[in-house]
This record gives sequence, structure tokens and C-alpha cells, in this order.
Amino acid sequence: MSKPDLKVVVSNPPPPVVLPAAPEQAEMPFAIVNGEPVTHMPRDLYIPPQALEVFLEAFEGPLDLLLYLIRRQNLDVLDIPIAEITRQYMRYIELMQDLQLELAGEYLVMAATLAEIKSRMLLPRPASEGDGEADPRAELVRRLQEYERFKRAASDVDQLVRLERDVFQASAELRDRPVARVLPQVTLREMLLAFRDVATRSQMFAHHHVQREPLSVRERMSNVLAALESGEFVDFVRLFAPEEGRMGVTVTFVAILELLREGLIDIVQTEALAPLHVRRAPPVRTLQLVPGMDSPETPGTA
Amino acid sequence: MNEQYIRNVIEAGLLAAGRSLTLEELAALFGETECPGSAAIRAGLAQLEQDYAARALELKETASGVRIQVRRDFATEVSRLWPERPRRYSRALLETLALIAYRQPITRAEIEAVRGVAVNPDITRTLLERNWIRVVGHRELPGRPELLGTTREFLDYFGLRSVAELPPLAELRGLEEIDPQLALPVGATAESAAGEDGEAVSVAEAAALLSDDGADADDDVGGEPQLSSAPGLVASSPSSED
Amino acid sequence: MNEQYIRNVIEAGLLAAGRSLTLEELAALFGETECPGSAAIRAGLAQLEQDYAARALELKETASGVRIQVRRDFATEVSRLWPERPRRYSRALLETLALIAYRQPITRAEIEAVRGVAVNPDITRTLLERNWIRVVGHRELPGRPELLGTTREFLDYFGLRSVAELPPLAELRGLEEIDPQLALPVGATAESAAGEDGEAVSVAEAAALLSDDGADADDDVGGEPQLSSAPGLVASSPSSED
Repeated sequence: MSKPDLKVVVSNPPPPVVLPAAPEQAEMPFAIVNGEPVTHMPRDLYIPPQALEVFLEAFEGPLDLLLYLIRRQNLDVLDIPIAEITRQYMRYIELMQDLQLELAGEYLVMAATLAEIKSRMLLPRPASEGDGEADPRAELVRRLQEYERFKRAASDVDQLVRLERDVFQASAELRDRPVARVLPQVTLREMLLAFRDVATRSQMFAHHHVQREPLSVRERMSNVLAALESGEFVDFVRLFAPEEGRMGVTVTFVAILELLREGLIDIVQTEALAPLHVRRAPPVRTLQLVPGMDSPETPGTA
Repeated sequence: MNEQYIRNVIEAGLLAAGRSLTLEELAALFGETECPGSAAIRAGLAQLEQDYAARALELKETASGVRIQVRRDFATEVSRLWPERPRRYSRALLETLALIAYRQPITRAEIEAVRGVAVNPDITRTLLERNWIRVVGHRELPGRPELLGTTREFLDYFGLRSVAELPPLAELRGLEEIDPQLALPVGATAESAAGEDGEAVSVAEAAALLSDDGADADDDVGGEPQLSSAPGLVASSPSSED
Repeated sequence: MNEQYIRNVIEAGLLAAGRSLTLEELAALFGETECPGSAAIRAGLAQLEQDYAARALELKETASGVRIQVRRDFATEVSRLWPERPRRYSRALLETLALIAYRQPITRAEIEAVRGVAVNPDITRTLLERNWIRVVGHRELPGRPELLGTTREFLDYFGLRSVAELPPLAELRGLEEIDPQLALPVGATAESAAGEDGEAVSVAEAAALLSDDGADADDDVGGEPQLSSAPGLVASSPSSED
């Protein structure tokens, strides 16, 4: 897990400035790591301020900074030399404050935590409680480990073969694709509501006489008209279907009368008692007005 | 850089772009140092075209460059990816259809007289195409306007044996009550439920109209035939000839 | 319906869709009457894959189904189509995304507890806008914090069929491993503690912070587990992995 921003700082140092807050400590062993005394401060603690700013921004928080300090020295997270790490951590914090960087509160909380752990490490621990619970570092170690595994997971996720970076969705057009027509669906209720509304608007409800209008007659009018569409005379009797019974015959009869009234058909009888013939009204009869406009029975007073 | 590589890069670029690329854009895919000449790119395109001979794809050169597209032969299959969302009919269409059902045979002018607005020709054309209405005759007036009526398909679609099974106008005023008797498709419930509030208002309006404005009603209804007055048959014809 | 036709329809459908299609969607391309079985479709996909062996294309199965994509080998060439497209995401964003992917459903406070810093609202907004994460529910705590999880788009984008295909998380080493090493040379510890003056000041400052502002600091960090109290850790849930 490399940290590119860090490399820039470390490997490309502008004229080094020794910060007053970082006096050189040499020769005296200040920590013993895995039995080895450590006598040298890491040189890359001395960082020019402008680079430090970039450097510090590269950290994702106090845990990230701590991990950096630990990893930089090839230390094991499970065995943090807490005093030394605390000292280095505090030095970074001081640098940040000296540089008046905006310091996230989390960094100060971590400073306090480190100080507390360090002081607890100094206390003699009763031998009887020698289990892991008693190690003051345990909680910090857990957090560092937990953070580190997600830091690694983030890097793993970043390595995944990703669309638009590593691979690319292939697509081709289909021009002028035919539209698959789906006919709209209508429910009977929708249609009835539509009619009720239009009837309301046109005040049809005001006509008492239409309220009981037999719809079968209207439909039969259409059917009779359609049967006469050829323009030829049709035998009056053939317009009736006896199998429909009396009711059906009556409906047809009323429909024919209504068509006659509307001037849509003619009924012709060549001589008395001869068969009746029906045909659609010929074009010559143009005197027909739109029916109902002026009918005497207009129920205006109804 | 061999021919197969050039062909592959061209194909990759065109399919990743999903649009036409110019010859310059195709050349730019190869980077500045290794850019093949336009002859090599043309050769790669020709190679691709040949590869596609047995496939559903083809190269198409247009003003904006070259693109890979799916052949028309596969349009039917591919268009199944986008099933058309069922559209809805307009209120105007439903009203027109309802008027034709209840008042057939009826002319456009008569529909317009009732609805108070012109009938959009698209509406009657749609209804004719759907085979729900038909021209049953002509009224012998100047222009011989078509008389429209409903069809057997109309009855079948709505599950009716006859238009007479439609509720009479009077009953429509209390549509809520007749609702259970009309075995409505399930899909209808949601939207009809949504319409319920507006409906209640309409009924109230209708009641108000009934009591207050009855006298004016006839003028608005215009050409509506007076059905219940069969005797009027005799009377109306002479009067119209005046 | 022969094999070549099936292969061609699959290719046409996948390219025209420009996205992953499920086996059901692929089958639907053939219409209801002539739909080949899933074995025939699988065979067609295998055929396509074989055809692509010498090309820049490949088939990839992700959460949403199968798609045709340009191979990684051609990423350099194809990327030249979009020189301005940003290809990098910040570490903060990737860490947040990883936590959501591996620990979902998870609240912002829980993310903050692991990362040790507040979650920048820009990051979650970016992830939500990219449609990589979504709010999957709320934790029944005061304020009902949102629980975040990843989406199908996230899986598609990263070429995964499910979150189970994410690279495995690093093992947590047991804390018991600390025990043998607890015997730090007391001398070293004491010495470094007593060490430099500058350091002593720092510790004093830290101690002051601890005593004065400790309580406030915790609030700022939100759901951060209490460092000095091991049981508080349970909230951040690594215990489930142990």
C-alpha cells in the first residue's frame, strides 16, 4: 500500500528547513524495538512547511497517521512502542498547530488517547490480571487493525476491473426501430364516467324523457342503417328477426320508426297491402332538418 | 501493428463510443506515435464489414463518420427490449366513444353539439381503426355527414351482448351504486377510485342543473333526437319543412 | 431457428441494449412463440465468447446479467475517446465505499468509528449520485440514522455478481498475540516517558486535553467507540469477524 503523496515529499525534498519544533535527537537510544535499540530519528521528520501541508493532507485521519508512523519503522501493530509513537505523533500535531493548519478534532482526541495509554503503561500491573484485557493498548490496536483492513479493502476495491476505466460497455444503435404498438386499454367504467361527465356538462340529465331511453333502440338503428347501406330496397319484413321474440321485434320496429322520423330511411309501399320496402333515404331529400332542434314536444318546461 | 489489431481497436472504439466516429477520431485511438495511416484504417473497416456479413451488425458510413449498427433484419427481435408502455386514451376520445354508443347513429356535428367542442379527426380515426365504431349511414344533409355507430368488436371488448346492457343515463348519475354490477377489469379500480372525488362533485352539479337550468338544456343538446316521443315522428317532419 | 441466428440475436440485443441483460431478457428477444430454451441461449453466449477470443470484446456476467464489454487490454486506446474523464477517486471516498460494501448496512457514525474521522457529506452525496449506494433503512436509535448499502449499479460497475465476490477482507489478528510481547523492557518505556522535555510538555498537553475536553471530543466524533473501554468497541462490530 503505497502513498504516492508521501513519496513525493520524501524523495523530492526542497531545501530542507529544520523546524524549531523538531530538534535533532541523536545517539541516545530512545526506544527499543524487538530488542534492538533505536538511536536515530527518522530523517523524513524534517519536512519543509509547504511540503508538510501536502503531506498532512494525505492522511485520512489520526488512525492513518498513526499507521504511517508505525509502518514507516516496520513495526508491528500488535507491538506498538507507545511512548515513541506518542512522541512522534505529538510532534506532528505540534507541527500542524505551528503551521496553523486546520486541525480536525479527531487528531486531538487521539493525542489524548495516546497520552492516557502511555501513562497507564507506566503503572505497575498486578500479575494476577495478566490477561490481554489489561493491556492499555488493546483498544487502540483493535482500532488500528480494523482501520487498516478497510484501508486495504479500499485499495482492493480500487483495483477491481472497473467500468469506464478498465473495461467499457459496448453498444450499437438500432436506427428506426419499429414501434411495437400496444393498444390502450379502456374499462367500461372509464367510458361510463366519461359519458356521465359529458351528459352532465350538456345537461342531458335535465331531460326526463331521455333518462329512460331504451339503448337497444339506438343500437338497432345503427344495425338497420348498416343493413341498408347498399342503397337498395330491402323487404321490410327481413329487417326483423323473429327469433328475437316480441321484445326484439318491438325494438326493431321502434328503431325503424325513429330512423324514419329522423329522415334517415324511406318506407315505400307500391300499392295498398303490398309488401313494405325500406331503403336509406336518398340524397334528394335535403329538406330534413337536424331533428329535435325545434320539435314541438321540446320539454323546455319539464 | 498488425491488421487484426487495427480492426480490433476500431471495433472497440466504435462499440465503446456507441456512436459514429470520424476517421480522425478512429486514428486518434492509436495514440500519436503509432497512428496508422488512413489507408490502414479503411482496410480495417473493410475487414470489419466482411466479418459482420454473417452477423446482426453492419457498418454504416454517414456524414458524421462511421458507426456500427444493428441490422434492420433484427429490428423485430431487438425492439422487444423496449415494450411500449400502453398509452392511455384521452378524455375526449372516451367521451366521443360513449356518445356514439349511447346516441348512435350520430354524426360528428351532433357529437360536437353535445360536447361543446370540435371532434378531433384523430379521435374518430383511432376509433375506426380500432374497429370499435363504424359508419352506418349518412344523414341527408349538405355534405352528407357520416352517421357513426358501434360495432360487434366494441361489444366484445367491453363484454356486452348489446348496447342495451349499458346502464341507462339515469342510472349513471349514481355510478357508485351500479359499480359492483359491472364486472370491471381489476386494473380499472385504482384510477376509478382516484376519480371518485371529482365524480361526487359532478353528481352534485348534475342535480343542480336538473333543478335550476332545465329550461336552457335543449339548446345545448342541439341535434339530439327526442327518443321517447315516437309520435313526434309525424310532427317533427312537417315542421322541419317549413 | 439455428445456432447462428440465436447467437446473432443475442449479440444484437446486448449491443442495442448497451447494458447487461438477464437470461430472461435475452430469451424474451425471441418472442413468445419461438423462444429457445435457456440451454440454447447459454450455448449462444458460449459461441459469442468464442468468437470474441480474437477480438477486443468479451462477455461479462455481473449482478444485472450478461454484457458485452471492451477488454481491459484495449483500455488505453479506448480511453483516448474521453481524455477528460476522471478515472481516480479519493482515498476517503474509496474507504467509505469499502466500508459500506463490506459492512452494509452501516450508518455514517459507524463508518466514522472505523475511519476515525467524520464522513465528508460530499462523499456520500457523490456515492448516492453515482447510484453506487442507497439508503436501505434506518437504525432504531435516536435520530433514526440512515443505514447505507450498495446497489446493483455498484456491482455492475465493478464487474461483480454479488458482494460475496469482493476481495476478502484482511484477517484480524487476535489480540491474544499481544500477550507474549507485553513484557516490554520496563526500562525503555520508563526512559522514553521520562525522556525529552519537549515530549513531556506534549504529554502534559495531551493529559490536559484528556481531563478537560474529553467528553466534548467524544460527541464530536459521533459514534466513535470509547477508546479506554473495550466493551464500547462492540458497536463498531469487528467482533463479528473474529
